[in-house]
Amino acid sequence: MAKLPKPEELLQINYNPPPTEDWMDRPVELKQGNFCWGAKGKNLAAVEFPNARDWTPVEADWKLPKDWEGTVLEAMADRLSKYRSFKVFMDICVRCGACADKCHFFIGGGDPKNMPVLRAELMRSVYRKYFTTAGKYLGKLAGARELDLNVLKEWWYYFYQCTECRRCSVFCPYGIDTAEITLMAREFTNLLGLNTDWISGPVANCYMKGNHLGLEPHAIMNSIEGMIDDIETITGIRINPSFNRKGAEILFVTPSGDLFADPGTFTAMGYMMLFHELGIDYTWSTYASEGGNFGFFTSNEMAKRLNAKIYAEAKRLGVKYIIGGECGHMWRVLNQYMDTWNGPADFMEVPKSPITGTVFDNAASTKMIHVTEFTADLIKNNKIKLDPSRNDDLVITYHDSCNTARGMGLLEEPRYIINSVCNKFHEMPDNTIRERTFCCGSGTGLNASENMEIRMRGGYPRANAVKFVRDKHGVNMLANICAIDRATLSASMDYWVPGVRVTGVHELVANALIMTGEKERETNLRGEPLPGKGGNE
Amino acid sequence: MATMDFQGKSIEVDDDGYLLNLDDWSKELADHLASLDGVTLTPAHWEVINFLRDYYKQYQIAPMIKILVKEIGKAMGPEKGNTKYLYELYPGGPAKQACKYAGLPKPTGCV
Amino acid sequence: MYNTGKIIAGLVVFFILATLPFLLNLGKANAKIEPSIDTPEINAMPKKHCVEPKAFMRSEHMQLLNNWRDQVVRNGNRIYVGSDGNEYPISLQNTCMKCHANKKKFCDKCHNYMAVKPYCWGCHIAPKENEA
Amino acid sequence: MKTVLPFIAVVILVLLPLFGVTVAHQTQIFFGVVVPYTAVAVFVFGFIYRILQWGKSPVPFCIPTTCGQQKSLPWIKQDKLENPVTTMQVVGRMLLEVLVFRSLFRNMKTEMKEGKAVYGSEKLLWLAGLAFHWSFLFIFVRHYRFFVQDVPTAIQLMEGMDSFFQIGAPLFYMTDAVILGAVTFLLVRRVYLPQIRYISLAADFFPLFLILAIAISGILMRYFFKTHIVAVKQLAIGLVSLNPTIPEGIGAIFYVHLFLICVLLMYFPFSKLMHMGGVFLSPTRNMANDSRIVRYINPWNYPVHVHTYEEYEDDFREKMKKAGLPVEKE
Repeated sequence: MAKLPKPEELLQINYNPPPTEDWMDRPVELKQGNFCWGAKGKNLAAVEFPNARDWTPVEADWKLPKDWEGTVLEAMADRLSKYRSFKVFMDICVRCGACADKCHFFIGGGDPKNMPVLRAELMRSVYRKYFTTAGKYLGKLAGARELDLNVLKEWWYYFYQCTECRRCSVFCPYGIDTAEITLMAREFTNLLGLNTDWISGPVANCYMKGNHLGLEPHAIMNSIEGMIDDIETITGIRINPSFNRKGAEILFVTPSGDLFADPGTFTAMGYMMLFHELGIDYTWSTYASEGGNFGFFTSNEMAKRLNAKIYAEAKRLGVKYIIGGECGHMWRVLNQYMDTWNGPADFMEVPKSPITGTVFDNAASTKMIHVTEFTADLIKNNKIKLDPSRNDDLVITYHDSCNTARGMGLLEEPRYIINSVCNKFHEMPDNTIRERTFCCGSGTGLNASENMEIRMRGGYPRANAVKFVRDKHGVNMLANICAIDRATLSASMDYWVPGVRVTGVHELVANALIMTGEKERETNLRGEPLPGKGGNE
Repeated sequence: MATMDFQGKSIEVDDDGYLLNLDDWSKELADHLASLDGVTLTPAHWEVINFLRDYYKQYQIAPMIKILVKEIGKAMGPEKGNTKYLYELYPGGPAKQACKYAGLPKPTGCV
Repeated sequence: MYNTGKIIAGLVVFFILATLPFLLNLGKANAKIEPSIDTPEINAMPKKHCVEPKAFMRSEHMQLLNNWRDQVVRNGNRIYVGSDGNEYPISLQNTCMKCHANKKKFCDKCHNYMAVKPYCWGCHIAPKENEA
Repeated sequence: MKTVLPFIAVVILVLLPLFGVTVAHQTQIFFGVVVPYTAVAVFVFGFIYRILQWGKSPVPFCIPTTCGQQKSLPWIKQDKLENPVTTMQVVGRMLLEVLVFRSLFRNMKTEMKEGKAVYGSEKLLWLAGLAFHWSFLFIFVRHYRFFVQDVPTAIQLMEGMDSFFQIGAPLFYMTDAVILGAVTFLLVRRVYLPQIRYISLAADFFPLFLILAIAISGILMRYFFKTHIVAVKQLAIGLVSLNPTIPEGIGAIFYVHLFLICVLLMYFPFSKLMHMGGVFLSPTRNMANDSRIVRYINPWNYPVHVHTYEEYEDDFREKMKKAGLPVEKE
């Protein structure tokens, strides 16, 4: 595995590409630390994907199927006829360059092919060659080039270096969204068996076992029991969540990262403590035990196949509606795709909070609400007792996840909650939050360990903004509502901004939550002394 | 995919050197894998490896560190039930390093 | 979904805007524009001539007039020497409009056609024409 | 290459009519009648064809890029223009986008300063873009005085505004200076800024050179190499009333100007200039963020192979029972 350079070394960045070079003449170079290992054959076979075999990206031979060029071009024609976004975005870019320095990978790395416009040109150049007259005859002069193995490798390298965060699309005068192009590139590569291990493994797991981590039903129970023990130690209250229970009012779905990795587990404890305190009638499912969707990083069809479980399980259990946990791309999918793929969800009812009576008209069709919408409503209606001073050892800033910010617009709900459960909150600079938020650097299945260099580079802009508020306000905790954020920002904070830790919003809620009949709490959910309790002021 | 030669047998490993097939594992192989990293396995190391293998057999997944810490603490006494102790044994991270010697696949963490 | 209705509506709007010049001229004849030099003063001239040749006057008269104004108002120079060597008094009313007494049939003819509004008459008094 | 070739191409396009009408008078029919009709036809039908081609592909998913607070709880203020849920709100968002380039207004510049990335204000591209497009539109509409016999008051008013300062004779148009300045800026930027030069194609330089040549030829014609303007209007009216004539006395400069415009019209539908139509079809901007409120339909949605609960339970029944989970089949 490539050794990760020191932060100072990584920051030797030049944003100016070579003055006389033509980007088409620069051959792709697969740099260690900047790509993930190739997909394993067994994981591709598990979901009936073509060309399932083990392969190694650095080897010259990618073991491609015969006439792979034909396969790609045929798929390209097909997707052009199915996605107006793809077709229009292939044609209307004027290369104004507004997007160029908006990508976190470009800001943290300076590789010119990480400018969103150029990433898209990697695809457009091939499109022009085979789908436009000018490109066919004028070739390179018209910005066209033939599809060959080098181009394919370049696609694979750079389209698995795009986290589909959509930040470029915010600044584009035509709204060109590189994510739409990356989605297509990933469709094409998956037709040739060219996925990454880190994506195809979770996809196979999720398909067969219900969640990305591959937690089998009893492993989920075991993990949650561990959390319940911890909750009892901290609060003196034994809670008793239910699983796969028919007739429950609400199905709760969260990313499986919350079930099995710190600090996500503290967020999961937070949900359970809140739901217990409210006494709501909800159930977990071990079958639909994944809110996230690595299929979305693979192909539209795979995403739909994985997502289908949520409605299917809601129907089987007969719930009235669904609450979804804190996760980023999960909510892009739930907000913009789920109902279209697997709806209509007419067997459920419009979500209505059993505590406040608030009807969530904004989820009238999907029947699925975000847990921060649910909790913000509770707090607004004074339905829970909170002691924000329990979070007084924390100086908090909030990171908007790309997908909830730019694929949904969930901006105020989490902020309202944080401000209600904590006393010390500071925003990062305006250019780096809300719709302009920076990706954690590891979305879309890039959160492996063999590609740490590109992850840290991509995470740099976010970390840079955190560093600003750490130095200015003493921020020591980065709150977010995304499972991938919780896992990957921890690594990126350790690397760039040591001393800042990462938390989910509902961990903060549960720390501040005064539960009926609880003992006097000595520690927070992480087992650390509460402010004023351990002399660690 | 890479392979590794051990006792005249070719064993399949992944890009990071983790075994692809759990059945290829043997105690000698564990010792060999550790020696590649310059580590000599002591009984304390073996406690962890054995626990990992048992856990994996039951749940088809490597435990998260929290569970590992708790279980080691339960089995070997509270003085060993902490992250510090495990990191002293496995400086490369108990999850990653110990799983490798135990013949488990590379742990996934959060996805 | 296809948004067929919206696209068609948009294209209809586009088509109308793009072909508006054609639509506005449907069935209209192309009017012939010829400024009249039929005035008593001009008819009385033995050899009809202006201060400069016709082609020059046609395209450059606005600059010439602008220049004349500056000469008189700023430099006090009231004599213009034409390219033919003759001297002419610089005066809109006494030189130009003496011959071209028919503003409506001379000046206005092209100006109206081209939608040009010279600001001569902001200061000068337009000639009173005997005939309409 | 990508800069020089488009430049040479435009020079050739200038020389063609210049020599054409100077050397052989008869080519006036070609440059004054045949080419303009062809150009307008190619433009209008080419444009419609391209839009229909795009329209043939459906929008399968509701994918607006949301740039503000969603509509959720009644006490949280929705950002209606940046995160619309109704058609009117979408129209508002699109108007902002099309009329004042809302997204480009957000632009900023990233630099490495003292070992960290900083984001500075960068409004020049927005300003130049806005100046270019608006002056182009203004100039375009202003030209209607050549195409209608009784020029409407609105057009006359526009012209009055444009020449408000009454400088020189013929009166100087402000938009002439603005478009020259803006196009020059856009051109210089492409050559001078390393990032922009790197991403630029010949197809980015060609329209800039072409538009610059159109503007310059127009300005030369109005202020310097004058032509018989009444005859020009006669020709124009002849064309648009489908009764073409070639009046006497029109200078070559006019044919240069006209020919370049015709080239632009014909080039338009097959180039990036189609962003004019494309911006209206961009799904990230023209859709309401209402996919949780009403079900969005994908016309090619098809059934997929899923791993059902029954299959799942078959795989894990014993483990589920042991862990105390309810099962459907014992």
